[in-house]
Amino acid sequence: MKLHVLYFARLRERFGVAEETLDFTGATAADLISQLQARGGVWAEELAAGRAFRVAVNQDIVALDAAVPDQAEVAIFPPVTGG
Amino acid sequence: MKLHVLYFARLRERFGVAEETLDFTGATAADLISQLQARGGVWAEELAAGRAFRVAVNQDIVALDAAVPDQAEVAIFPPVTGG
Amino acid sequence: MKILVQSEAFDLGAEVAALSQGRTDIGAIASFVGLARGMNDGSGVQAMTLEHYPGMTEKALARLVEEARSRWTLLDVTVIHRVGRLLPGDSIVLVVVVSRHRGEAFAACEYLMDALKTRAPFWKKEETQEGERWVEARASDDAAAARWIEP
Amino acid sequence: MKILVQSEAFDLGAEVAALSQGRTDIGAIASFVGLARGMNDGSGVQAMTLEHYPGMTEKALARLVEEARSRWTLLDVTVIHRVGRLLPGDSIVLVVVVSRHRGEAFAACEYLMDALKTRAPFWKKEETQEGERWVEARASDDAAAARWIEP
Repeated sequence: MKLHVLYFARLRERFGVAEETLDFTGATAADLISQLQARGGVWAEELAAGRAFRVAVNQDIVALDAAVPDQAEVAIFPPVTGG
Repeated sequence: MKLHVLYFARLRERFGVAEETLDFTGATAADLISQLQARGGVWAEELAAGRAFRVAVNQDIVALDAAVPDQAEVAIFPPVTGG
Repeated sequence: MKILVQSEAFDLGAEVAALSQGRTDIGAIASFVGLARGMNDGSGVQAMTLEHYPGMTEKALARLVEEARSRWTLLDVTVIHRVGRLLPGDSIVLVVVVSRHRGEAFAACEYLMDALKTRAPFWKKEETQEGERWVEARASDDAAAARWIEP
Repeated sequence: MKILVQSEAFDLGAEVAALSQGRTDIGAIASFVGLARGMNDGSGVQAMTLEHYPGMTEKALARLVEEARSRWTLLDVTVIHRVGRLLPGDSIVLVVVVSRHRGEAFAACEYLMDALKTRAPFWKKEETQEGERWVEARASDDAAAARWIEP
């Protein structure tokens, strides 16, 4: 299935990508993170276990075991620091 | 000794007096309250034990056992309700 | 520190600007405005009159602000309380606290309102359809103020 | 309920007036303004840029306001958060809560700020003498937000 993936703030800068559409064969947010980690380099580094990042699926922050539906908008970003 | 005594809000209206200068032979705020209660009528009623009123000596709220110095400004008033 | 007791209305925006303009060390501005309501304890209120104890009032408010400044690291505080006759919708009291961090500004602002409600010599008299009545002190205000008493 | 994400400055006095004018049921207005400071974590900050997640931001803020309204009896709420480049002294965020009684207004205003700090998708990047840096999330903000989680 296809996902639209967005990156924000420090992760957007580190990855050098603001958004992309990708093919996804997994089921959960954790599966997507694994797929991105497999790219190696900054991807493996920033998304390693224990690193602080957040995942939103269709604009709701979710836990890593959340299901990711086809055509979902998934965002990956650092802990928020507004206000 | 002489005291300058002020009354506020409901007590001012009930007593029909805003301020007075009086001779005082007691020592504490409780003594002054007793002296005023002895006037009878609304004084005895409003200053009876168990009625809610506050006493300030020289513009600080005090407990009834506080000393009242000569020439003090003493104020007697209901619990406050501003803000 | 600015403490005023006045019959005139105040301007929240102007008071906040006066505290914060030209400074770059303030991270948080917490403010509170209390208003006269048109309904209280089930009766329509046409107007209210605020009486105070001139001389003691300013002194009592200054003491409350000093207490707040000794509890929290604050950059500045403004307290304005109106007296005289007010109509429903009119503002009664303003407290503005500026500090580096929000926790301190919120705590000090709420502390000042709770303390003011129980320890500053103001009294409200309401004009209702049934006549005039002095507002009674509320147990909830005593309870709110008691929260801040350190064990 | 008014929720805005904008680059322009806001006017606290005008926002409070918009919430309260013509009403006589409001007893309490609690407000908070967060400002950009010229010093953070020991470094001079010349400017900051606020990034956000368009689409999710408004949705996340609306959810926080709905949570506040389900916890407390509120009459109205305004939240405005700025994005883009800001200078020290500039305002970043505004929360105004109006209610009948002050306890609810204070609690909801502080709740909204604590929730916004940890759950709304905004990120700050600071320009300092040593270069640019993304602001790290603070454990103190997580702790502040956790206070509101009911057991």
